[in-house]
Amino acid sequence: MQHHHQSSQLHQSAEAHEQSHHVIAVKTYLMIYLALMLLLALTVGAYFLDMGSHQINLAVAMTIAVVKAVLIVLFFMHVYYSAPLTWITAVGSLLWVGLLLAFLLADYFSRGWLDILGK
Amino acid sequence: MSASAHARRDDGRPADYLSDTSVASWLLTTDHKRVGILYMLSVTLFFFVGGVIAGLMRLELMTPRGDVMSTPDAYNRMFTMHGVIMIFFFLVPAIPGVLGNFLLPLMIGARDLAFPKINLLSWYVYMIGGVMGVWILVYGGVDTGWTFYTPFSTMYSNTYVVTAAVAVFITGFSSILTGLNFIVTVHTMRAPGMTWFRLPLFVWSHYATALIMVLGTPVLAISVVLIGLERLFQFGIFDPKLGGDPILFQHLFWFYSHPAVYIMVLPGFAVISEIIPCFSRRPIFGYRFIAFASVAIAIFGFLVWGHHMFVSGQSMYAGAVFSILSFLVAIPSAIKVFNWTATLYKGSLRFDTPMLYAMGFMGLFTIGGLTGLMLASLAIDVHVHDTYFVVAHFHYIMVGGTTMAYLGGVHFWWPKITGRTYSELWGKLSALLVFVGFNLTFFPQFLLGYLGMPRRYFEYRPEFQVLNVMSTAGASILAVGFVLPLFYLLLSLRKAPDAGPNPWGATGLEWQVESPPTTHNFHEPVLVTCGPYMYSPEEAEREYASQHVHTA
Amino acid sequence: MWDFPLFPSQASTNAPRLDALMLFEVGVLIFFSLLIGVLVVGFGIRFRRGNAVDRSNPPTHSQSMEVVWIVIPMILSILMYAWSTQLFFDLYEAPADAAQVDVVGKQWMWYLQHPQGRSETNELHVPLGRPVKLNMTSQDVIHSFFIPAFRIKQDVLPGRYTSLWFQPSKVGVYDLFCTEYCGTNHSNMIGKVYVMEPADYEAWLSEKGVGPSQAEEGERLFVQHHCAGCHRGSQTVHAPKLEGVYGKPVPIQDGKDVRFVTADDRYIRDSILLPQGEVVAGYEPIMPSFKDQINEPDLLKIIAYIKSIANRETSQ
Amino acid sequence: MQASTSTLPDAGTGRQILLSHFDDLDQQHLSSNLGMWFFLVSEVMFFSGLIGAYAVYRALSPVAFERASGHMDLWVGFFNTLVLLTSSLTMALAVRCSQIGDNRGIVRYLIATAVLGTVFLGVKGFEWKQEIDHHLLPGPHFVVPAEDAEALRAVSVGTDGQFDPVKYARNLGHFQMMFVLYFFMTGVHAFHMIVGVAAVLIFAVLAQIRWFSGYGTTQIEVLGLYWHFVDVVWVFLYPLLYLIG
Ligand code: HEA
Ligand code: HEA
Ligand code: HEC
Ligand code: CUA
Ligand SMILES: [Cu+2]
Repeated sequence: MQHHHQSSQLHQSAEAHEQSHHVIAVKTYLMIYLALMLLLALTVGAYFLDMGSHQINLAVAMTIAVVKAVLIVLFFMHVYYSAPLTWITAVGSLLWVGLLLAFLLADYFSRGWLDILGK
Repeated sequence: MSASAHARRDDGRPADYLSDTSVASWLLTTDHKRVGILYMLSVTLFFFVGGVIAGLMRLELMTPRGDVMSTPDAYNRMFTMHGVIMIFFFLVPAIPGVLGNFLLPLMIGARDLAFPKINLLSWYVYMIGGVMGVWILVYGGVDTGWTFYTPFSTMYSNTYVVTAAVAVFITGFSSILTGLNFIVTVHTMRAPGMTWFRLPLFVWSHYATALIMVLGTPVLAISVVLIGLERLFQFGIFDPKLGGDPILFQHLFWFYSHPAVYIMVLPGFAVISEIIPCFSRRPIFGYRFIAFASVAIAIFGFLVWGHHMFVSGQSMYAGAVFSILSFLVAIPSAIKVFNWTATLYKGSLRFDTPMLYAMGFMGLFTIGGLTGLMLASLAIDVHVHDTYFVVAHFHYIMVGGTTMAYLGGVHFWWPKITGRTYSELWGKLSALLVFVGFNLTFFPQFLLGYLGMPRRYFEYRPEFQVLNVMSTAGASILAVGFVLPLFYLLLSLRKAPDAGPNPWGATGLEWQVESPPTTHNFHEPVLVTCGPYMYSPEEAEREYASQHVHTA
Repeated sequence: MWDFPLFPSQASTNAPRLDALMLFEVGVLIFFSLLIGVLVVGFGIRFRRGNAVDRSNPPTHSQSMEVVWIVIPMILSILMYAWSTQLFFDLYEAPADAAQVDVVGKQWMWYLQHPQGRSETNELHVPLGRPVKLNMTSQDVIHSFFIPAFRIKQDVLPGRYTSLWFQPSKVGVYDLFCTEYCGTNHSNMIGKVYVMEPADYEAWLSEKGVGPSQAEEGERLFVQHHCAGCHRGSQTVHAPKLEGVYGKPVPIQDGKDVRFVTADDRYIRDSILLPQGEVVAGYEPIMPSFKDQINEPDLLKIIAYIKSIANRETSQ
Repeated sequence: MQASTSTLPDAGTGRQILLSHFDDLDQQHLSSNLGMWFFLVSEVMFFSGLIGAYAVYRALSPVAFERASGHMDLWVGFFNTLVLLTSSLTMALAVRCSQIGDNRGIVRYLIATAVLGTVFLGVKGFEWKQEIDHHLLPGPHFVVPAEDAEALRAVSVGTDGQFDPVKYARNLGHFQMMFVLYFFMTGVHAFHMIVGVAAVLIFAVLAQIRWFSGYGTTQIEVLGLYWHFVDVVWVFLYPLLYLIG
C-alpha cells in the first residue's frame, strides 16, 4: 500500500541539482560567439558561391543554420550541461518539424506521379 | 486522517478546499481542485449549449424538407456551432480540465500542479474563447463547418469567421498551457517513491494527452491565424487565384485535428483504466502495455492526418501511406481494449454506475474504432467520406466513448470531489438511458451513410426519412439520459458529506485523503512504496461474504 | 412504412467489388465487437461479486497474450489495407477508351459537358456498360462529386482539375450529391444520373429541340461578350479571324523570334483568359483579359463555338 | 567541464524564495526550466506551420521565391543577424552573472541585450518601410516589378517547352506569396522580439531594485531560454528569406 512518510530526503529530483546551476566560463561563451560569427560569414559567403544548383545552395545554407542553432542551444541554452530530458525535448521538437515537413512535402512531390488528373 | 488538527468551517466541519465560498476566492483561486471545479461548471454549460443545438438539428432532420429552421443558412450555422462548441469548448477541455486538474496532483502525491497560476490563467483564457464563441452564436453564428475549409471560409462565407478563428486560437492557448502544466508536473512533482511505473494509468494517459496538446495545438493556431488574415487582408495564402493551394490548409488543419481526436479520447482511456480495476477488485492486466500504448498513440497519432483527405486531391501515394499508418495506429487502441477485457477475468465484479459507463465505453469505443478502420480503408472512404457514416463513427467515439467516460469519471470521483454520495438507482437508470438512447441515435446513421446520405445536409432525399426519425427519437432519449445526472448529482450536494475518504475502497493516493480534500491535499509528506491497483479479488469476496452474512 | 432501402443499389462495376470489401470489414467489425461484448458480459456474469468461482491468482500480465492480440489485428489490418488500396487505385485509373465528360461545379449546381457537344445541368446521361471519365473543376469553392450507387466520390477544386471514372452496370436513375460543404444550398446541389441503354443514349444525344447546342450557345456568348466586335472584321481594330484557327499552328511573337503553337483547347482558353501571354505575330497585344468575367461553363461553350468553326475558311 | 559545485546564492545576498507547493528549490528551478522548454516546443510547432507553407510554395515556384528574395537587402539582414547573435551573447552573460551573484553585471548585460534587441527591431522596421514603399506589401497595392515579371515569364514553360500562361500566373502569385510569408514570419518574429525586449527591460529594473530573491537565477535563466529561442528562429529565417539563390 502507499504510505505517507516524513522523508523529503528521498525526493527523486536529486538529479535536478546537477542539471541547473553549472556556470560556464566567459571564455567558452566568447568562443561560441566567435564560432557563430564565422558561420554567419560563411553563410553569406556560400550565398555568393555558385555551387551548381539551388538545391545544393539551400542544403549548405540550412546545414550552416542548423550548426548555428545547435551551438546556441547547446551552450547559450545550457543543454550540453543539462539532463537527458532537456536533450530529448530539444531534439524532439526538431524531429516534429521534420515530420510535418516530410509528410507535407511527400504529398506535393508525389502528385502527378501517376498520370491521373488531380491525383 | 487527523483532520482535527486543522481549521474548521463555520458549520463545524473540518475545513476543506470548498470551505471558502466567496466569489473572489473562486475567481482568484490557484488551487488545482478549485480550477477543476471551474472547468466542470463551464464544460457542463457548453455541453448543454452544444446539446440543445444538436437537439434542434435532429428536430430539423425529422423530415426531408427544411421546415423547422427557416433557412438552410440557419441549419448550416447550427452544425458549425455544434461542432465548434462540442469539440473546442467541451470535449477537449472536459476530462483534462475537470478530472485531470483535480486528480493529477492528488494521484502523484503533490500539493498542486507545477504552475498553479498558469493553471488558473488557462481557465481564463479558455473562458475568453468560450465567451467569444457564445457571442458568435448569439449574434448569428458561423457557417463554415468546424473544419473551416478554404476557400469557402476565406472568400465566400459572410459570417463571423474571423471572430471564430480568434476564439479557437485563444482557446488553443488554454490547451497548450494545460498541457505544459501537466507535463512538467508529472516530471517534477511526483512524490518520493512514485516512480514512472507506479503512476496510475490515468497519469500516463494525461501525460500522453499533454504531449499532443503542446505539439499539435500551435499548428492549429497558425492555420486559423492564416484564415483570419487571408479573410481580412485578402492576401491569399490559400487562394487558388494567387497560386495558393486550399489543400495546404487542410494539411495544416488536420495536422492538429487528427492528433486532437486523441486529445479527446486518451483522457477517456485514463478514466476507464481507473474504474475497471477498482470495480473488478484486481490489478489491471498488462499495465505496461497500456501505459506505453498511450504514448505510442500520442506519437504515431501525428502520422495519419491525411486520412481525412483521401478524396481531396491529395496524391494517391500520400493517401496510401496515410492509410496504412492509420491502421497501425489502431493497434495501441486494440491493446488497451483487450487488456481492459482481460482485467475482468477472475475479478470480483460490481456494477455500480461508474462501472456501467466503463462497460458502455468499451463496447461503443470498439464499434467507433473499428468503423474508423473502415474509413481508413481507401476505397471504402471514397464511398462514405462526408456522409453520415463518418458522423456516426465520430459520435460513437466522442459521445459513446469519451462523453461516457467523462460521465463515468464524474460519478466515480464525485464522492471525492464533493464528499457526497449520489443515488445509485438514478445513476444506473441514467447510464442505461444514455446507452440505449445513444445507440438508437447513432446506429441508424451508419446505415444512412452507407446509403449515401451526405453530412451537413439541411434537406435530404425522402427515402432516408425512416432512419432519420429513428435517430431523432434516440436523441430525445439521450437528452433525458444526459439531463438526469444534473439533477441527482446537484441534489446530492444538499446533504452533509457522507462519502468518507474512500467509498469504493480504491487504492489510488487520491482516496487516502479526506473527501473533499483539504487545500494542501496531504498533511504529511507522501512516500510511495508500491504500484497502483493493488486490489485482491479474493479479499473482496470475503468482505462481500461477511457483509452478506450480517444483513441476512 | 417499411418501404425504405437499407442498402444502396449497385449500379457500377465498382459497386459490387466495394461491397465485397465492405462485407469483409463488417465481418471484422462484428467479430471484434461480439468478442469484446461477449467477453465483457460473460466475465460480468461469471465473476460478479458473490458468485462462487475460482478467483485465485488473477493474471496481471502475459507477454504471449499481448503478442496474440497485437499480431492478429495487425494481420487483419494489412489484409484490409491491401484490399482497399488495390480497389482505390483501380477507382481512379481510367481505361484508355473511356468517354470524357467535363464537369464544372459552382455554387450550387453541376454543369456537365459531353464530348459530342451536348451539355446538361444537374443531370448526367451515360450509356450502360461504357467507361466514362469525368474531368472536373470548380469555379468557386470546393465541392465534391458523389454518386452513391456507383460508390465513387471526388472533391472538385477551384484552380485545379481532378478526375474520376466509372462504368455503369445497371439501367436506372441514381442520385448525384455534392458532399463537400459549400455554403447555403449545399444540400440542394444535387442531381440525377441516368444510365441508359446505348441506343437510347445515342438517341438522347442527337435529340433536338432540347435547347441550343453547346456551340450555338457559344456563338451567342461570343457576340454577347463583344468578341465579335473585334474578331468578325472590325474596321478599327486589327484582330485575327477565328474561323479555321482551331487545331492549326499559330505563329506567336516571342521577343524578336516567332514560334508556333498548336491552337488547342488550352491555347484558346489561355488566349481568352490571359491574352497577353501569347500574342499572335503581326497583331498588337490589345485584347483585354476576360479572366473573372467569363465563367467556366461559358468558357467551355465559347471554346466549343471556336472548335465548331474550325473547318470554315476565313474570308481573308 | 567544471564540477558542479552549488553556486546558489546564499543568505546575506538573499536565498531564493520557495513557493509553498514545491518541496525544495531544485524542484522549483527544474519545473520553471522545463516549463519554458515545453513552451518553446510549442513555439517551434507554431513556426513549423509557417515553414511548412513556405516549403510547399517554394518547392512549387523556386524562381518566384528567388526573385522575391532578391528584393531583400542581404546586408541589412546580415547586420541584423549579427546584432541578434551578439544579443544572445550578452543574454548568456547576464544569466551567468545571475548564477555567480553579480547583480551589477546582470543589470548591465540585460540592458545591453535590450539595446541590441531594439536596434534589431529598428532596422527591421526600416526594412519594412522600404518594402512597403516599393509596393511589396501583399494586398491590393502589390506590384510585381517589371523585371521580375519578365524573368518569371521566361521560366513559365509547360511540358511542351512552350510558354504556359497558367504557370506564369501561378508564378506571379507565388512571387507575392513569398512576401506574404516574409511579412508574416518576420512579423511574428518581431512580435516575439518586442515581448522579449519588454521582458528584458523589466527584469533589468527588477534586478536593479533587487526585487529578485537569490539574484533571480531561475527567472533570468528562463528569460534567457526564451531570448535564445527567438534568436534561433532568426538563424533559420535569415537564409530562408534573404539568401535564396
Ligand atoms: C475522439 C475522437 C476520435 C477517435 C479516437 C478516432 C479514432 C479513429 N479514427 Fe476517426 N474521426 C473523428 C474522431 C475520432 N476518430 C472525427 C471527429 C472525424 C470527422 C472529422 C470531420 O470531418 O468533421 C473522424 C474521421 C475519421 C476519418 C476520415 C473520414 C472521412 O472524413 O472520410 C478516418 C479515416 O481514416 C478516421 C479513422 C479513425 C481511426 C482509424 C481511428 C483509430 O484510432 C481507432 C482505433 C480503435 C479501434 C480499432 C478499436 C479497438 C480495437 C479492437 C477492439 C481490436 C481490433 C482491431 C483491429 C482489427 C486493428 N476517422
Ligand atoms: C463532443 C462532441 C460531440 C457531442 C457530444 C455531440 C453530440 C450530439 N451530436 Fe454531434 N457533432 C459533433 C460533435 C459532437 N456531437 C461534431 C464535431 C460534428 C460535425 C460538425 C460539422 O460538420 O462541422 C457533429 C455533427 C452532428 C450531426 C451532423 C450534422 C450534419 O452533418 O448535418 C448530428 C446529426 O444528427 C449530430 C447530432 C448530435 C446529437 C444528437 C448529439 C447528442 O449526443 C447530444 C445530446 C445532448 C443534449 C440533447 C443536451 C442535453 C439535454 C437537454 C439540455 C435537454 C433539452 C434539450 C432537448 C430536448 C433538445 N451532431
Ligand atoms: C479589343 C479587341 C478584342 C476583343 C474584344 C477580343 N479580342 Fe480576341 N484578339 C484580339 C487581338 C488583337 C488578338 C491577336 C493578338 C493576341 O493574340 O493577343 C486576339 C486573339 C485572340 C485569339 C487567338 C487567335 C489566334 O489566331 O490565335 C482568340 C482565340 C481570341 N482572341 C478569342 C477571343 C474571344 C473568345 C473574345 C471574347 C470573349 C475576344 N477574343 C475578344 C482582339 C480582341
Ligand atoms: Cu457543392 Cu456542396
Ligand atoms: Cu483522423
